[in-house]
Amino acid sequence: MDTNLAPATPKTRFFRRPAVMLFLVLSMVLGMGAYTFADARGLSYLSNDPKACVNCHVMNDNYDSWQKSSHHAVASCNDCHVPHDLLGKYLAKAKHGWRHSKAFTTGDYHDPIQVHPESRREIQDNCLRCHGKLTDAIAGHAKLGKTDEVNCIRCHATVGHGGR
Amino acid sequence: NIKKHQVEATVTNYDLVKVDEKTADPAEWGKNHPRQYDSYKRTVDMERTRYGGSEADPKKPDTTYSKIEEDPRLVTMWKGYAFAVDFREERGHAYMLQDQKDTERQKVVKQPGACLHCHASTTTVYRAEGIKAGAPGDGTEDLCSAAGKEQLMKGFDKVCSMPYADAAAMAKHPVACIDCHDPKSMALRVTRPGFLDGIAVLAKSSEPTPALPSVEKWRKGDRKRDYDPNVDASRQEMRSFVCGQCHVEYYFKGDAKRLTYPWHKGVKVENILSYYDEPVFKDGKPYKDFAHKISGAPALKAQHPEFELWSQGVHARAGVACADCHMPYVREGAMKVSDHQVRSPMLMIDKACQTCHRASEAEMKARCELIQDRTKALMDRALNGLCDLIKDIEAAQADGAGDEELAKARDFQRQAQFRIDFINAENSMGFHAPQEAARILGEACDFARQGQVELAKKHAAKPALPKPEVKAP
Amino acid sequence: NIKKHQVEATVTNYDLVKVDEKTADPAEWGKNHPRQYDSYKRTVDMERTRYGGSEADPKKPDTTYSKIEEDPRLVTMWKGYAFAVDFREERGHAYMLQDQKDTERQKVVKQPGACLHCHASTTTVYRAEGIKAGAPGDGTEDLCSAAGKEQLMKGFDKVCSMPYADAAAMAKHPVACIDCHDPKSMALRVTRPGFLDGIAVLAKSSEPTPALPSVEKWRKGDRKRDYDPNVDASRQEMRSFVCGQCHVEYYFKGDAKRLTYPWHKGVKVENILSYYDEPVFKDGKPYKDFAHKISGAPALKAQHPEFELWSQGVHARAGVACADCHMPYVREGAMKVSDHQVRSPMLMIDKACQTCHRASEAEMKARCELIQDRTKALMDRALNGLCDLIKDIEAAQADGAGDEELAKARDFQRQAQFRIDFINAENSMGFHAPQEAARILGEACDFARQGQVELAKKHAAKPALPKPEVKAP
Ligand code: HEC
Ligand code: HEC
Ligand code: HEC
Ligand code: HEC
Ligand code: HEC
Ligand code: HEC
Ligand code: HEC
Ligand code: HEC
Ligand code: HEC
Ligand code: HEC
Ligand code: HEC
Ligand code: HEC
Ligand code: HEC
Ligand code: HEC
Ligand SMILES: [Ca+2]
Ligand SMILES: [Ca+2]
Repeated sequence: MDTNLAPATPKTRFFRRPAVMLFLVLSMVLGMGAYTFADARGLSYLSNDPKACVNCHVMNDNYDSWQKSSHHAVASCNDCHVPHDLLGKYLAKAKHGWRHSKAFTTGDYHDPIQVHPESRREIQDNCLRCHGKLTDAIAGHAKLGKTDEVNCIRCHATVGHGGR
Repeated sequence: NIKKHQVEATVTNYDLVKVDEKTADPAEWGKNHPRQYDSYKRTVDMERTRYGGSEADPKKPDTTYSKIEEDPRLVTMWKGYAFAVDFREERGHAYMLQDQKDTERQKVVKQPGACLHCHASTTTVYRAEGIKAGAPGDGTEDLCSAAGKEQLMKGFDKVCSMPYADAAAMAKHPVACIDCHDPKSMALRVTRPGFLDGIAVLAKSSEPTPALPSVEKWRKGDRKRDYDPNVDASRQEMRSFVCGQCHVEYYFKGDAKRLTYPWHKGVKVENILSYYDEPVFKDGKPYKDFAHKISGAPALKAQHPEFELWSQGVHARAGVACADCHMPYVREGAMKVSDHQVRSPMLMIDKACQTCHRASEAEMKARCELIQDRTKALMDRALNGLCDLIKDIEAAQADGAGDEELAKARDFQRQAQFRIDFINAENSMGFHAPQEAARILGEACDFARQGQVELAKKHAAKPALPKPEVKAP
Repeated sequence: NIKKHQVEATVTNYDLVKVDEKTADPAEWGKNHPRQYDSYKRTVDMERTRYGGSEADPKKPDTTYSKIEEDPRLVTMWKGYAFAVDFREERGHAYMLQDQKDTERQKVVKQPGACLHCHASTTTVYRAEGIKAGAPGDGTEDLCSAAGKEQLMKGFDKVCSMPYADAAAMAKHPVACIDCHDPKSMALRVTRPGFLDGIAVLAKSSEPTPALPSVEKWRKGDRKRDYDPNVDASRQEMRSFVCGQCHVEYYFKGDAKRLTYPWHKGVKVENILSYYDEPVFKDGKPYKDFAHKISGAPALKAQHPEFELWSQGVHARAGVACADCHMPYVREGAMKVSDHQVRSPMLMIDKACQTCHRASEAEMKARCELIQDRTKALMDRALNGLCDLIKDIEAAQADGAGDEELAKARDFQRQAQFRIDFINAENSMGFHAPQEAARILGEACDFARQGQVELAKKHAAKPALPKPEVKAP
């Protein structure tokens, strides 16, 4: 199995461009997503309250397992699932929101729900945001040589969602 | 508490001394990386587990306990080969050079310099010898440069065919930082010619390698150059490849005693056997390690195929590397570092297993030992069969049976014996690939007993010697 | 669409009709739980996987393909027993009653009513018969009440010893809701006397049961009453126990043909064998299912020991239940419901495996099939050995060897054959416990060949018949 992380750069950077964000937000508001998304309380994606996520029952399992995890007292959904540079944050929320609305409207998504490769990247960045110092020694030296970095959730699969 | 960690964490690696391609001494590297060096030195510690770890031999405290004394069937299996004289439990990396020098196997056979490949820090030794043998450069070049590689390979060839004592005289350290790390970046790298050659021939074979994604990727490319782990492998793969440098089956090829990993057809036991079974000699006979002293069978000896067996297990397929279990991360103050006290994971289940597995320590230990107990029971069964076969061949010989008549039975012995030895020499007692280990031993039972049937049907008019080890079911 | 989901999410179960202890018809229950009922009915679907699933026999489309036609060695193994006449791939629950009636095995042997236990909805049948046989109450009582239990057990005894046709005439449905669910709470429950008895004797044995924590807990208690799954088991255990009601090894005890699960010494293959090997008959002979027609060996037949093999695997130890893989939760509109189309997980890898395993579907399939391929190869090897042994006994008999001379070889056959059959009859081709399956087959190879050696050494003066199946290694 390929346990490597998707490389950080091109795609994520693409979405961080203002023009792209504008496009996404616009299409979200204007497109077919508009009604369904708002109605489905999809805008809760813009909130930081974990309860906002369980506005959608399909997030129930993930919410429950988060509550059973070691992190439920120290990190909520968006601490892990959304980038934390200011621009990136709203861009990602817009993008996730778009993807969410599309998935929810069409009902066409993988069961069980799986993280998208870019979301993995965001999660990883967030692990490092909080634990970067601690893991500097294990992540750091590799950057000089091989470019692929340590994938935290390869070992810590259950930190965000217990009982798996 | 979190605050404190964060402050400490600002100092991670020190850059106190400069290490380069000529710095073999781990103490030097240790100045920059004291935590790793400290744990590296602790490989002198000994502690036994049910099937692993290590412990001193009470009768000979400077060595570990003898496996052939524990199980005399091993002596029967290896009769005629140096292993029947001395074979012990292996222990930490710190001892590798000493234990190789001290083994009685050195006394009964003149060993070649090829042995050194896996028992010492040979990177700088090979390069220096390579330069003496005419390779360009002065040994300061990057190992992966053209000059660096040429030095390494020329030196390797030269050292392989030296007498062991001459080679060993050049070695100063057991496996050291420079053998696994690039001094410039500290990134992992493979420095062992045996593995560089071996993995390249494996890549050329047609055997699928789901546990090694970069090999499969290379196969899909243009194949204009050989597969090179230092170029092609992912970091995660390197966490196993650095161990695969030594923890593998090998033989010495030809008169030059070139160390060779028999992966030309794949790394499964039958791939390796079918490589060894090729009629390489003029008389149409295949390679053998020794002629069995009791039965005359053209026998093979397997050695520590950890890398090969691991690659057949579900851990490997799931991307779990040797270092994940044998060098888990430990928290040292404000940092997480890799535990360089390479040892049995059963001595550190919390770190080695429990990050991935949510079960209790006792449960993880029980799962591991259940796998090992099953393997051991099946190995006992197979060994009984093998010893019975050897006895029957012996009796048939005593009765005057000739080589031609015995050829088939001896081949059955070769087949059964290599399989048993593959799992016996492998050091996880089946844990690295539980079903595969059981499959191999099951086949061994079948071959050993088939050998007996074959003989009995030919020669059984006379009842055989007493057979103490056949048990009624 | 989302609107709909949100509405649906609020209504989970409907309470349209009242179901009670007398409601055998699943259609009635289905009114309250239409989703579960819909999927339950889909067990009529057929789709083949590499080693499982099901498919109609082109030559006989109202049955599935014949396993004895696919592999004639099975006929050799079962010579003298009804299975040599007809043995087919099993299929969905919807067919259980029909397939039991239609099998040719019904024609060659007069089968008892005991057969019905696992091929129909018998809960109400047993209770009604129990009342006729004098048990108190009218069948409306809670099954777990004293009266309910007495009805069930009395009826069970009675039906077991009936002729099959009489018993089957009373059955209206294949396994139905009432056989696994409490009509009041929909909680899972065990309704099968065979399992209630079997798990109680297992609890009394001394064999560790790490996969069944509630059994180990009961053992630590005062043991004043028998272990009772409906009282002691956890919900997660019940998700396997409802399947263990039928997917188990069994035999019919004595003249009353009482259905019995041979778990008195544990559920491992050797525990079961040692139970069967007890000298229960006056002449000191043990139980046998049949006298092998070619060799005269006192043979045993194993049947679908899924529960037993599963319990030896790492999934079971990790608390993974049959229902987790065979009845995974599926999203139905806004709800998650258990898929009642019980079938091969290979037909729904996403739901069956990926909730727990993060690998791709293709990778999960490959992992499963690799395990199965290894098991199959070892089974082929063991079957070859067994057929060779049977041939050798046949030849020895032809040469005039008597029962006493053949006793040992026949016992080897019994031992090897039961082990092969244990894995052959088990329907996951080793997946439920990969290493355990390989271990069992490895032992079978050893026993079969030992039987040959034993014979050859005694009788081999004369060369045996041609042996088409022994292959050189
Ligand atoms: C509109 C209903 C809804 C809400 C509200 C919702 N989710 Fe989701 N979520 C879904 C659906 C449907 C999917 C499956 C989509 C897919 O697989 O592409 C999903 C998938 C995901 C995934 C996996 C796919 C990916 O993007 O990597 C993550 C992570 C996730 N949600 C996080 C969240 C978080 C965090 C929140 C709250 C801030 C949230 N969700 C709120 C419906 C919702
Ligand atoms: C401490 C970090 C962390 C927190 C907090 C967290 N998650 Fe996650 N989440 C993860 C990780 C790690 C994964 C797994 C990614 C993978 O498997 O590759 C994940 C996966 C998911 C998925 C995809 C389904 C799956 O199992 O892969 C969803 C949906 C999701 N999270 C939603 C949520 C919601 C909703 C919350 C808050 C209630 C939340 N997460 C809180 C780290 C976190
Ligand atoms: C919002 C900040 C934050 C994020 C994001 C975060 N963590 Fe943590 N994590 C913490 C804190 C705070 C603790 C508790 C530390 C302590 O007690 O010393 C913690 C504890 C841990 C622990 C130790 C406890 C345990 O569960 O074993 C691990 C491991 C860990 N984090 C890994 C991760 C990984 C992997 C990720 C990304 C998937 C992540 N963390 C994301 C803040 C965070
Ligand atoms: C190969 C497995 C592995 C990987 C990959 C891994 N870790 Fe860990 N991690 C461990 C182990 C083992 C421990 C326990 C160390 C100990 O107990 O001393 C640990 C401990 C931790 C802790 C808790 C330290 C403490 O005791 O307070 C944190 C936080 C953490 N890891 C974060 C991360 C982050 C962030 C990443 C990604 C950069 C990561 N880990 C990658 C294996 C891993
Ligand atoms: C998933 C965990 C895991 C992985 C991955 C793994 N091992 Fe092991 N290894 C074990 C366990 C468990 C044992 C048994 C230890 C014991 O019996 O004390 C073991 C035993 C060993 C031993 C004998 C240790 C002793 O104490 O005598 C060696 C040598 C070894 N492994 C090398 C390797 C190599 C080389 C690799 C990679 C090619 C590897 N292992 C991959 C878990 C692992
Ligand atoms: C391909 C690498 C490799 C080569 C070449 C090699 N060894 Fe080893 N040796 C190992 C490994 C790995 C171990 C530890 C695992 C084990 O003992 O099975 C080991 C263990 C040993 C031990 C300790 C255990 C025992 O067997 O008693 C001795 C002594 C030893 N080797 C001697 C030798 C001698 C002599 C030679 C040359 C004939 C040699 N080795 C060649 C890799 C190698
Ligand atoms: C240069 C060759 C070499 C390399 C590289 C190497 N080993 Fe070893 N290893 C050995 C030898 C030789 C021994 C036996 C030493 C002895 O018995 O004196 C050994 C012993 C061991 C043991 C047994 C320790 C014990 O207590 O019994 C383990 C475990 C082990 N190695 C794992 C690994 C792992 C994991 C890696 C990679 C991270 C690795 N080795 C890399 C040659 C090597
Ligand atoms: C047998 C192989 C081997 C030897 C010898 C070895 N290392 Fe390592 N080392 C590793 C592996 C494997 C890693 C993990 C690297 C990764 O994940 O990329 C590692 C990681 C490191 C790291 C990065 C941080 C960390 O702890 O993960 C440092 C620094 C390091 N080693 C220093 C040393 C020093 C200093 C020595 C000599 C005293 C040494 N190593 C000897 C195999 C080895
Ligand atoms: C980096 C993660 C990781 C580590 C470390 C790890 N495992 Fe595993 N283990 C896995 C994965 C992945 C599987 C495959 C099944 C799965 O997907 O969950 C597995 C499977 C197993 C199995 C069942 C398969 C088999 O080979 O029998 C056992 C038993 C097991 N692990 C024991 C251990 C023990 C004991 C250790 C510590 C010595 C350990 N594992 C360390 C990830 C890990
Ligand atoms: C971890 C998953 C898992 C668990 C738990 C599990 N099974 Fe299975 N089962 C499988 C797989 C995979 C197969 C092979 C299917 C195939 O070859 O198509 C299988 C095959 C079967 C078959 C044959 C199916 C067919 O298609 O012909 C039966 C019957 C069965 N299992 C019953 C059980 C019972 C009863 C239990 C519990 C005692 C159980 N299983 C537990 C995964 C599981
Ligand atoms: C203890 C439970 C149990 C009993 C008693 C039982 N069966 Fe079955 N039967 C099963 C299960 C479970 C299957 C599906 C698994 C399989 O085919 O191996 C099955 C499958 C079958 C099949 C379809 C596959 C095949 O073998 O051709 C037939 C026909 C059958 N049984 C007939 C009978 C007959 C006749 C009897 C009585 C002699 C009987 N059964 C007694 C549980 C039982
Ligand atoms: C009342 C007895 C009974 C119970 C209870 C029962 N089964 Fe079965 N099962 C059977 C019989 C009999 C068959 C074979 C039917 C046939 O071939 O006609 C069967 C067939 C199957 C098959 C094969 C389907 C196929 O396509 O080949 C699977 C899988 C299976 N059962 C799993 C389970 C699981 C999981 C449970 C528990 C949730 C369970 N069974 C409960 C008697 C039972
Ligand atoms: C062979 C056993 C078996 C049969 C027959 C059976 N079920 Fe189930 N059923 C289960 C299992 C196992 C579960 C999961 C229960 C749990 O997790 O506690 C379940 C769960 C349910 C649930 C709870 C919600 C859910 O989907 O998990 C309902 C409602 C249900 N079944 C209805 C029915 C109906 C209606 C029938 C008849 C048409 C039926 N069942 C037949 C085994 C069975
Ligand atoms: C409810 C959780 C769950 C489900 C569902 C599940 N598994 Fe597992 N699986 C595990 C656990 C737990 C282990 C043990 C190793 C570990 O702790 O990760 C494991 C181990 C394995 C292993 C290695 C052990 C062995 O027996 O060889 C394989 C292969 C595997 N699973 C395949 C599958 C397949 C295929 C399916 C679907 C048919 C499946 N699993 C469904 C949880 C699950
Ligand atoms: Ca050791
Ligand atoms: Ca089937």
